[in-house]
Amino acid sequence: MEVHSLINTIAMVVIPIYAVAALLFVIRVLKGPTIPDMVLAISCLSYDLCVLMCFLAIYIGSSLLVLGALCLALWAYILDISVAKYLEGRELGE
Amino acid sequence: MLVQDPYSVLKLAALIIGGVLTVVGALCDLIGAIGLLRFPNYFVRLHAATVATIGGAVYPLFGVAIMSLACDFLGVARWFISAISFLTAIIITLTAPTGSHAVARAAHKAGVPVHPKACDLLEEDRKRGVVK
Amino acid sequence: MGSTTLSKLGKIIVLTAFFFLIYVIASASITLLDVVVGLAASSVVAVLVAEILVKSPPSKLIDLRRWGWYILYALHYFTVIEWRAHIDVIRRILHPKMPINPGIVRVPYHVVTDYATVLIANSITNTPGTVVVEVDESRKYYYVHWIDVISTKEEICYEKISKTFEKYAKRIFD
Amino acid sequence: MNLEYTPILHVPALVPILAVGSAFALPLIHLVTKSRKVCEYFVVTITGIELVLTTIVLHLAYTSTKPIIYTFGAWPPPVGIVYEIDRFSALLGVLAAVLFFTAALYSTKYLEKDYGVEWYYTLLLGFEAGIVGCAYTGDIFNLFVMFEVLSISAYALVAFRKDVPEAVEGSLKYAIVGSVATTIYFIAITFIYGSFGTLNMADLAAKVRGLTFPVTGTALGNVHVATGIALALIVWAFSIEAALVPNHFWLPDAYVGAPVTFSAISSGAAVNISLYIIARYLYTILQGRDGPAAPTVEAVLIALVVMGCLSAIVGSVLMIVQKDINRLIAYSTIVNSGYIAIGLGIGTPLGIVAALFHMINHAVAKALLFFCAGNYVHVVGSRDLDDLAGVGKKMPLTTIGLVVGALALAGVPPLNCFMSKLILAQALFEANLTPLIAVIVFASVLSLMAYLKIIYNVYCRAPVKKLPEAREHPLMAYPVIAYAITCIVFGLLAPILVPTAIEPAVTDLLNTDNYIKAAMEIAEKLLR
Amino acid sequence: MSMLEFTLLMYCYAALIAVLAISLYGLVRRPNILKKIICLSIFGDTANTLIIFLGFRTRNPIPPIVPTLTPTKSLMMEFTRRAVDPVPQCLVLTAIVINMAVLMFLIFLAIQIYRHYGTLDVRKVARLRG
Amino acid sequence: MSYVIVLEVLLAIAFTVAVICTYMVVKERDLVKAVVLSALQSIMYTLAYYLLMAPDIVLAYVAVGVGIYSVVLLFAISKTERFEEVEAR
Amino acid sequence: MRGTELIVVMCTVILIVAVTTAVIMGITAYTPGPEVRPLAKFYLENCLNLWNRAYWAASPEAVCSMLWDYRGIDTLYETTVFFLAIIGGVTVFRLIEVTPPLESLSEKIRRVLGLSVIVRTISKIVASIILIVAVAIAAHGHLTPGGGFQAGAAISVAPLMIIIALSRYFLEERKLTKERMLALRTVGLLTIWCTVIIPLIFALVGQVVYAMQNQAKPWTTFPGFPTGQLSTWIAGSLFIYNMAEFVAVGAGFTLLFLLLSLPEEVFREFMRRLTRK
Repeated sequence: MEVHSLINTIAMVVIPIYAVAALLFVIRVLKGPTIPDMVLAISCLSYDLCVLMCFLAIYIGSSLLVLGALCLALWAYILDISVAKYLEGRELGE
Repeated sequence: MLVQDPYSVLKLAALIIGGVLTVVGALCDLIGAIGLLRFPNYFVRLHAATVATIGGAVYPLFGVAIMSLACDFLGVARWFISAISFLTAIIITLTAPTGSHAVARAAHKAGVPVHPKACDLLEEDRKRGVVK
Repeated sequence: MGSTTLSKLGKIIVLTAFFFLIYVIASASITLLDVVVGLAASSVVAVLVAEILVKSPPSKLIDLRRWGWYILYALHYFTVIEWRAHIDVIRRILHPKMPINPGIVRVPYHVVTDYATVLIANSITNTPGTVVVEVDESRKYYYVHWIDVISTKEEICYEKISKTFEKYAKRIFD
Repeated sequence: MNLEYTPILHVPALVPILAVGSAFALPLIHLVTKSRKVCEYFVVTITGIELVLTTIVLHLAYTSTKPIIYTFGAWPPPVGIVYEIDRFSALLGVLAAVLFFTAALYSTKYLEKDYGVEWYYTLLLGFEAGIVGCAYTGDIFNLFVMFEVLSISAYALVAFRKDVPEAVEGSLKYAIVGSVATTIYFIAITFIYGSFGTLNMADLAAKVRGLTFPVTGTALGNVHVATGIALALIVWAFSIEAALVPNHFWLPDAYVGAPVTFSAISSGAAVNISLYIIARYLYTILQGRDGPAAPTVEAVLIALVVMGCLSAIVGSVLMIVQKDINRLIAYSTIVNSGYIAIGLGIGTPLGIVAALFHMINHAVAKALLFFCAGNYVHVVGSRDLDDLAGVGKKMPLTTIGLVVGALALAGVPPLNCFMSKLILAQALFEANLTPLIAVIVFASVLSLMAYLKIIYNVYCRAPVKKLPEAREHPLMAYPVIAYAITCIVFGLLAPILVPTAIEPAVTDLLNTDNYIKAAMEIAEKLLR
Repeated sequence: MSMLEFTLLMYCYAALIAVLAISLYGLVRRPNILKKIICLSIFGDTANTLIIFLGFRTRNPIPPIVPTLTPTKSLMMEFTRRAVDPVPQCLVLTAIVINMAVLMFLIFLAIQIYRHYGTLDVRKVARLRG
Repeated sequence: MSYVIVLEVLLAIAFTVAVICTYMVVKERDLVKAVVLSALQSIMYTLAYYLLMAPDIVLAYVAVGVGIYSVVLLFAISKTERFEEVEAR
Repeated sequence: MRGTELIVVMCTVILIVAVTTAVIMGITAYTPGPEVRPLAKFYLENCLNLWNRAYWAASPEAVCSMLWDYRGIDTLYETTVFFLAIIGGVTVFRLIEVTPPLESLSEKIRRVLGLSVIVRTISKIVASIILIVAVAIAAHGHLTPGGGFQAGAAISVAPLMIIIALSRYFLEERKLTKERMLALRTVGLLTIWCTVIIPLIFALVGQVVYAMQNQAKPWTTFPGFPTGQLSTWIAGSLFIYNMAEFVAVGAGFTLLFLLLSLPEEVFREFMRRLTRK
């Protein structure tokens, strides 16, 4: 099972780094002086978690988990544009 | 050992390329996060965020896509993980810059401070009435 | 059977193929069920979005030269341009003094179609160090937030920021 | 295999399914026909069919010796969802169906000034499905879902007159409070599933008793801790829904702006269902104060009695000071809900008999009062008692109904609520809680004063301002008359009704053995 | 189960209960209706998370989905040995829809309240007293 | 090697962030910020559902929690008012 | 002010400690352990039990088979809850008839639409990708994670994205109106309802069968819905349920978003007119 052990080794490096980065993003969200800062950090965080999810799927060995990452990546976008439209000061439906 | 036949060589290559991409991407992500914390205002933070999304998410996803192809223990599922990772990477390259642009535009319109700055031509053009 | 109907049909067929590909990737299996449901769904979606998504004639969609340029561009972009920019920004982040000189500059562009405009803009945004803040469609300017403003002159900005992208974008979409 | 299968078994399952199906179809029917009449006929027909079906279920339940079990998707109890209908739930189902049928008839005239009636009827059908489903189900999570069906249609019905600010405000209060309550119930389900590993009521009852059920075996965790937490949460949640006193504040606000049909159904059926659920948990699943979980149940019973007394007193005191007719009757609902809670909290069979009988009587009399109030308000266009002065003379049938209903609810002897209060007093006496009889009498006297205030205002006072020249429409008067007659008949027939109808139902509620056995037989037969 | 694992699980549990408590506090004490609604959504989601958490399993868990349509007996045994509890997931899917439906309706009501009263502060939206 | 410990550590992190988020949501006066913070909360719960091996719920909850809740709340805020009034007590 | 805060914090801490203690007392059941509960084991063993088909749901996905088969009636009513919430929303936002002044109002608003060209273009592409991914999620609901509601929620993000990036008039021009969405939703729900009822047709001719039954059982005489071949595995009625629920939920969400995105000016005008009357 050399492949497996290699993946395990990579995981031991990668997962903590991603977790720490995610925490830093969270700090930015909580600190964020303005709303754009928070939204930016949230979208970074969700892309970060996407990678984490894809990687964990390999690490755990269950492919069925990976679809969540795709959806997260797709939906993170809508928060961006809706907040943008709100900040432009118009009704969201127009 | 891993290397026994051409197939194994390919597998090893995929694992190494994928692993390197993933690890480097993780480092990029961390640096981007640090940048997001260190930089002084929103518009400069955008650049750190780009490092975190493109370097920290797209490249690792490509890496995961390549790496999973070599994971025999996953069975057929490795194609699935690979395909989804690849699709996710493409979607992120499409949506991340668009989202940043949308929020940046709105932020500039809403008057989020641009200091420190060397110049702000957009502000000037807005004042002149050239841009809405 | 006018030429418009024909071109619409062409678009729909091409888009159906494209969507079916995405369907297969997202479901990761090609059984009979997938072929039936996937083809039905992708053709319905293609009919719905054909006129919205593609305004040019379908011949442009299947032009192999354009696809070739696209792949070339993707390779060039993801291997060379990105890393150069990344290293630059990473240096700035990790440098104890944070050497930044940010500002918003004006960058002209000369492409026609929406897709080309978007390609250039997103390429600019995706390279660390430059972000498109506003796009002025009538005067054909991007307003780009640049982390290290060398000069505010339009020609220099164009040279530094978007020249390569525009070269490719013209060949791919225009 | 020789399951006792007859095609008539499908009737119980069909009752809620038919209601939701017609609710699904109604918007489409309206889109196609664009006719208000068609919608009205459709809804009256469907509620009529529902009434017939629930009556069949009642007949089945009273003729069979054990609870009727319907297995959805042919899955036996702990695996799938079952409807487990004993006489108690069948009775409540019929009660609800009667209320809905009359409400549907009444609405055809009552809502003539409103627009967008098709949405109202859709919500009404959903409400019916929710109430009947709650009464019939034998699965605690299905109960949650059905309760949500009930609640969400109730919130929307309250807000039906969305151009009236009070209606929207009442609906918002009700919706926030109600959804907190249902979420708390969901947390209770979490704990129950965590420690018992099952969601079926019969299975739970068996586990509380220490029996082994097929598939799920015995309880997994510490039963006492689990039942303690879960029961506390459940009683909290459903005392909110039943408007018992510390949690009563939403109910008057919700009833003020809502259509009176909603108020009638809600106080007649939705409040009863909430109390029924508490009773089901206390007496069937935890087996009362003699069962294995006695200390927990004892504490909850005391809490119920206390809350009931508080409701009776606070509700009746607040009734007197009201100037709004809907609001006054709404506080009366709190009072009566308090009586029922006292009956359930005594813990003896007689107390539960009193509670069930009072549920039925209260539903009938309260629907009567609300319909009368609706008649007046429909004509005058204001809910203020001063504005209603003198309108009673123009509407004799309605006024007769009002007098009968008010006297019944206040507990005047030959009428129905007097009988149930009598039984309640007897039960209190037998349980050595005689001082509490004073509470009931006190509350009754106070509420009688409040009712007299309505009657005086409506009938005896001279009109303050000119009243419109409108007469009561037959469709609005007949339900009133029918309910008034029912009030009198139930009062007179109480000595017959109680032993033949009420007592068997209560016996079923308390007969956990039978309840477990009915489910266990099927489970053992089908799951090796 | 090691001590570390146990401590972590207990910590998660306490954190969930804390979220429940905080959101309930916000629901009761905050005057703004939309804030109440946000708190309500968090409250419901946390209840959902709690039950999923109770369905977790600490022996190399995998999702409760058989990865193939043609399993062997040993694969099914392995699956049964490792898969997490599907019952809470089914319940939560139902509960998510229900919470979402109620939330949507509440938001519609809140907007309608604003149209009538011009404010979202519950202390000012008080035509009804008692 | 068992991977469950990794899952549990990540789970603990996610729940901690969730607690902080809830506190911030309750404290925050600006409703838009509160909505964004609740979106962060949703993302954390999504991660938690993923780690608790519930892919079905991840799919449902991502769309509902991250996408629909926050956008619909933003719709509501844009139609009403943005700032919560100071508590006068 | 500080005093109340302190009391609240104290209460919270006490609550947390109390519940956690209770959990530790009931330790075998409340915390996640190495074993699942027996009921869960039953579902896990039987959802695709090829060797004993008496209890199977013919679907490898335990969650989906529970949702639509073992505990199917819950899901029917859950959909009802969502349906009623939508009806409630329509009730609260209903207008009598949109008369000409309101039309011209929307014409006036029409001039400034959507976000910048970049967002508009990318939103179109992403929305189309979402549509097709949602269909994939729905069609594989009985095989992989996903299902009716998940896919419906997913597909509803596409119209939401379009409404925000390109304005609601873009949808209305393409005939995605409220009425159509309501009709589509009703059709989806009625399909589900009919699938629940279909087995009862067999009951009319004297067979032993129960509502919402999916597969044949030894104790019933219903032949069961076809499970399909290995290349087209549709798991009995689960596929029908998933697809119908997908249509219904997607249409329902779209209806809600269309309602929410109506310009506020329309309602103000409506209420002005109502008070004038």
